[in-house]
Amino acid sequence: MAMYNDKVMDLFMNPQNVGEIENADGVGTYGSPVCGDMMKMSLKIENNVIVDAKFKTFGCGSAIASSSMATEMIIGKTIDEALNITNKDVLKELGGLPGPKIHCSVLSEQAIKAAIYDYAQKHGLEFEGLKDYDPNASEDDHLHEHDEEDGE
Amino acid sequence: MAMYNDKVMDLFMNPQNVGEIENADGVGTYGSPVCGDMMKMSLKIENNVIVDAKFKTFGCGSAIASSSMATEMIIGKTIDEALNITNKDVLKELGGLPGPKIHCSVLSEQAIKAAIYDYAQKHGLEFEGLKDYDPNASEDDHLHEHDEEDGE
Amino acid sequence: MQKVYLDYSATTPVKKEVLDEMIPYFTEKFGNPSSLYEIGADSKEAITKARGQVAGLIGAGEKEIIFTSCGSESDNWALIGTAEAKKDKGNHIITTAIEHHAVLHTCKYLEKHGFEVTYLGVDEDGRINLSELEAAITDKTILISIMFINNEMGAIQPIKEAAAIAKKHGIWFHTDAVQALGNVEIDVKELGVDMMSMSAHKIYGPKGIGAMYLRKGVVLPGFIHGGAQEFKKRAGTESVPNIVGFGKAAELAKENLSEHIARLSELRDYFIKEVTTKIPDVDVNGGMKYRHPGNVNLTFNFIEGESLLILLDMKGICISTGSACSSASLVPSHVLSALGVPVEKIHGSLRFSIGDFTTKEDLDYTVENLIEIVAKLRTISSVSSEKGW
Amino acid sequence: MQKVYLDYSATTPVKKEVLDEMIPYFTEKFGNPSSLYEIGADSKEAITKARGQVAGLIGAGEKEIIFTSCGSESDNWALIGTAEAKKDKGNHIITTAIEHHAVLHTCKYLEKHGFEVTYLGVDEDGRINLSELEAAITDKTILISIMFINNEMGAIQPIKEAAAIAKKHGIWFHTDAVQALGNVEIDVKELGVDMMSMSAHKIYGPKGIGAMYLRKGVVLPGFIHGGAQEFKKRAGTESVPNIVGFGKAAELAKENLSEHIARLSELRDYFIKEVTTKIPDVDVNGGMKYRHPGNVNLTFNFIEGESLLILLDMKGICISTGSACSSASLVPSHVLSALGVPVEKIHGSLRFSIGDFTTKEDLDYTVENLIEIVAKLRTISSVSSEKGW
Ligand SMILES: Cc1ncc(COP(=O)(O)O)c(C=O)c1O
Ligand SMILES: Cc1ncc(COP(=O)(O)O)c(C=O)c1O
Repeated sequence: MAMYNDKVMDLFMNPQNVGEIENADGVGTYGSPVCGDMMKMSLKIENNVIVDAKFKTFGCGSAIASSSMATEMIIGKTIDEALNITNKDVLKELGGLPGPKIHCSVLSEQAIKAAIYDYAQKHGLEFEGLKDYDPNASEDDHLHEHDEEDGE
Repeated sequence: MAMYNDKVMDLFMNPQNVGEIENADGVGTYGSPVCGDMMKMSLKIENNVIVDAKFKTFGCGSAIASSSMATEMIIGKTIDEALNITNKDVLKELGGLPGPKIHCSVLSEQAIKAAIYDYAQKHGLEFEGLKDYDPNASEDDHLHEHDEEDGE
Repeated sequence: MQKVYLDYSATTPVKKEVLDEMIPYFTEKFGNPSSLYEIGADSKEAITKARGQVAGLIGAGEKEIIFTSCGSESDNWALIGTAEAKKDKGNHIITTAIEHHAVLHTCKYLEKHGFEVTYLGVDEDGRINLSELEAAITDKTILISIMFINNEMGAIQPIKEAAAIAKKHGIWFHTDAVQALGNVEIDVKELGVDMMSMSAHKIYGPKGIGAMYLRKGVVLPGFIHGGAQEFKKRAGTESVPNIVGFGKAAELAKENLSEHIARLSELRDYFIKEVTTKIPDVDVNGGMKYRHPGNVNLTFNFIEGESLLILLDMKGICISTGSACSSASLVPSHVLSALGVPVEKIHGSLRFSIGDFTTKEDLDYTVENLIEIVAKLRTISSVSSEKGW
Repeated sequence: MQKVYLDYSATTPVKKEVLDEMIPYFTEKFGNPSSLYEIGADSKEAITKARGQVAGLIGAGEKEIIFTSCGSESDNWALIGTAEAKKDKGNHIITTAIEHHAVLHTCKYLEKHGFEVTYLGVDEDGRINLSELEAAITDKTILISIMFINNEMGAIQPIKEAAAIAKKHGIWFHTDAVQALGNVEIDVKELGVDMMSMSAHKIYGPKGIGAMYLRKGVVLPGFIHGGAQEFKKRAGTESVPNIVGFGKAAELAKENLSEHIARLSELRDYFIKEVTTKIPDVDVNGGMKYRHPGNVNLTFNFIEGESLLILLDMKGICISTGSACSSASLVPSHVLSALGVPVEKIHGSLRFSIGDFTTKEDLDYTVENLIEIVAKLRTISSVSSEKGW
């Protein structure tokens, strides 16, 4: 598949941390099937540290690869560190995505935030990195390049 | 040359009666180099019968073939018979010409008329077939399909 | 690795017999058809022969076939040419919501230039409603353009009936027959269409050559101006080898038509039965009665089409997603939307299109792999049949 | 019979190296470049490579090359697209009286739609006058379109200087470089042109594929609307084998350019010398200083060109008459008229164009036959040097 690099292809073919954590401390979803991609992230948090993360994603190859990468990036990180991870960081770890696929990395950034927000809500906590977070923002408010038509 | 039939090609390659008759009884030209074709016809006439005819033509293959055919058609004919020959008769004898070349047959019809007109003028004769003949008519007044552009 | 090509609606390989006819025109018989000398005349003759072959496939007169560079050019020409020819009569065009972009985007272009366009909807089967069509006609309507067969879900439109309505109202009728050519019986006289777009690369001919059927008497202004080629209707040195190839492909299509249709329909129905019985939660998009013999359009619920497409490609299976996330497109298919397929299901839709080189083994291999890959992607997916969308 | 092709300006045979590159794309590598799977991506890659090859021949950026179906389409697009893009600025176009019909007829078309066109004359050598060009500019001028090399008599125009004038006045500049490509050094950056038309079949590539150089920053509306191909600038499934062929031909042209020019110029000068010394009453049309290296345009006084052409064809010699009486044309060449050649002499003019496969022996054979045939036709002719026209 010429459109994805080897790293992305590998993660897509063999995604890590697929699933749902039972009794998770925080669960968040982002996106919707209508938009073509939806990620669900569940976290296990101990002492402010993300000790486990699992995802389920409806989406294209790069959405799945981004999700997998995002879980790997946050496991072992503190919540503040995890909140600092941007879609650019995910992109960088992936070695880049094709232009129209960049929004897939946004998906994983937002899913992390949504899951931590859920954790914060449940425990009445506040995090600097969630200051500007709007749990009701939809995918369209974030980078989502629309590019029309096919060529057949 | 796919554009001309064998008869036309043959007459073009081996035109008959090329030349000018010395002391001709009637000489006529029709067309002009500016129009791309000009035929000069000279006739030897004895007892109202065309006993010899020769032509010189500046023009394309079908103009040369038409000229040659026309001389062959009038030799041995009476003047009245010769005046009755139309471009359609020439065309028919040639087995047809491509559409844009039809005017070449008009050329020979008109050259015959011009030469006989010259003969009539010199001898103060009148012919039924010259009733409507206008010696000053130009080629453009007759059928001359203009067709534009090339395709390269 | 096994290679299974199931995207014949996107393009087809050039058949050997077709390529063999083309080859000499690149090198020895390379004369410009406008040239007077022999090798020029040879090229011209080759074009005339090809014109006859294409005309023969659709029951047209030879002079009613004008070669263009592709189906898209034919579509553009029909629409823009008619708009120009008829602008004093009116500025209204009727088409459908499911046209190919070559028609739709040309309509958008014309809308920017003062034309009004009605886009007819389609029913569940993907077909227009003839009374709706007739009701949409106004005294400003100058053109009705309705595609013959849809490229995504294969619906065959009632072209003859639609053309009759157009004729009754004195309106020109165009049909984009790019997907129909060689896949249904076409007799332009019987259909009564005025213009019809065609493309060679969908019938085992070369890419980059199309044609327009222009009914005798329909005076359409030229689209590409210049030399006197194609009865002065389309300038540019003729793409001789491609034209020769189109001709041969049309000849073969005509020879094989009924067998081709029977064979493809059988494979198509077999494939649909296999997939829908062996994989749960699969929808067939579009009706089965009036359908392209090789078209299969399926929604694999709860997974996204592109990821499926890529994993199939890894197994050597070539198919197409008319939906989101294709490299050039993130917008869900306008065609499936028009069918009433919910957007989330469009994201999981794939088109399999069957052609002359498809075998039953190809389809079995595909089903096998689909079973596995669909199951895998469903484990990853955040939606499922239990939880719903 | 010996075959001597001397009509390289009409079209060229496809070189073997070019055809060899094309072949796989008809059959094995037939994927649609818009498809996501591997064979689709392979086609896309092949187009990208070809784009680079064409860009390389003219010093353009890769994304500045848009493939079209022919030189004529590129010309139409440049003119009609600019007219559309700039119609709010003005309605005046400047071109020359010696353009190819693809430009001239498009100008006529635009004139019918409210545009005004100035047709610059040329001097005896066939070249425009730059002060005339500048003087023709009005505040309504939106486009200057000047052909790079004339197809009939080979005059090379001062494109760099003309483009500089256009730039100074903020006007888009287009050049029809169909005859120039591969026959002169071209560096679009140095020339400063905004748009440039090209065609593969004049440089030993296939017929039916062209290109447009579109300088980065020049936003030209699309001409064929539809799919997202060619950076969304030209819809239609790409003519992959033809594009690949164009690319290879461009690569070869670049490699061989200086040798090609030197060789052709030498043959051309030799041929002119031979004909004019061995046959009386022959005129050379057009100047020698700025001339296509392979172009020879001669008037054989007192005979008509087509008859000469046919008799040469009987000897296997292929040449062209830009003048009267060609199958598709009875109107004397507008180009030679613009040069000031009297009409009767235009009727006797022929173009011999020399190319990569031309040998000195070919030219000797041609001269031999010319001597004989010209003499024969002069005996038949009703005009002669003694009697004059
Ligand atoms: C100067 C010039 N412009 C344009 C064209 C048209 O190119 P094409 O035949 O590829 O349409 C030609 C030759 O055909 C030409 O010589
Ligand atoms: C229905 C339909 N119309 C038009 C086209 C355009 O044809 P082309 O690719 O030859 O421009 C296609 C396919 O590409 C098609 O499927």
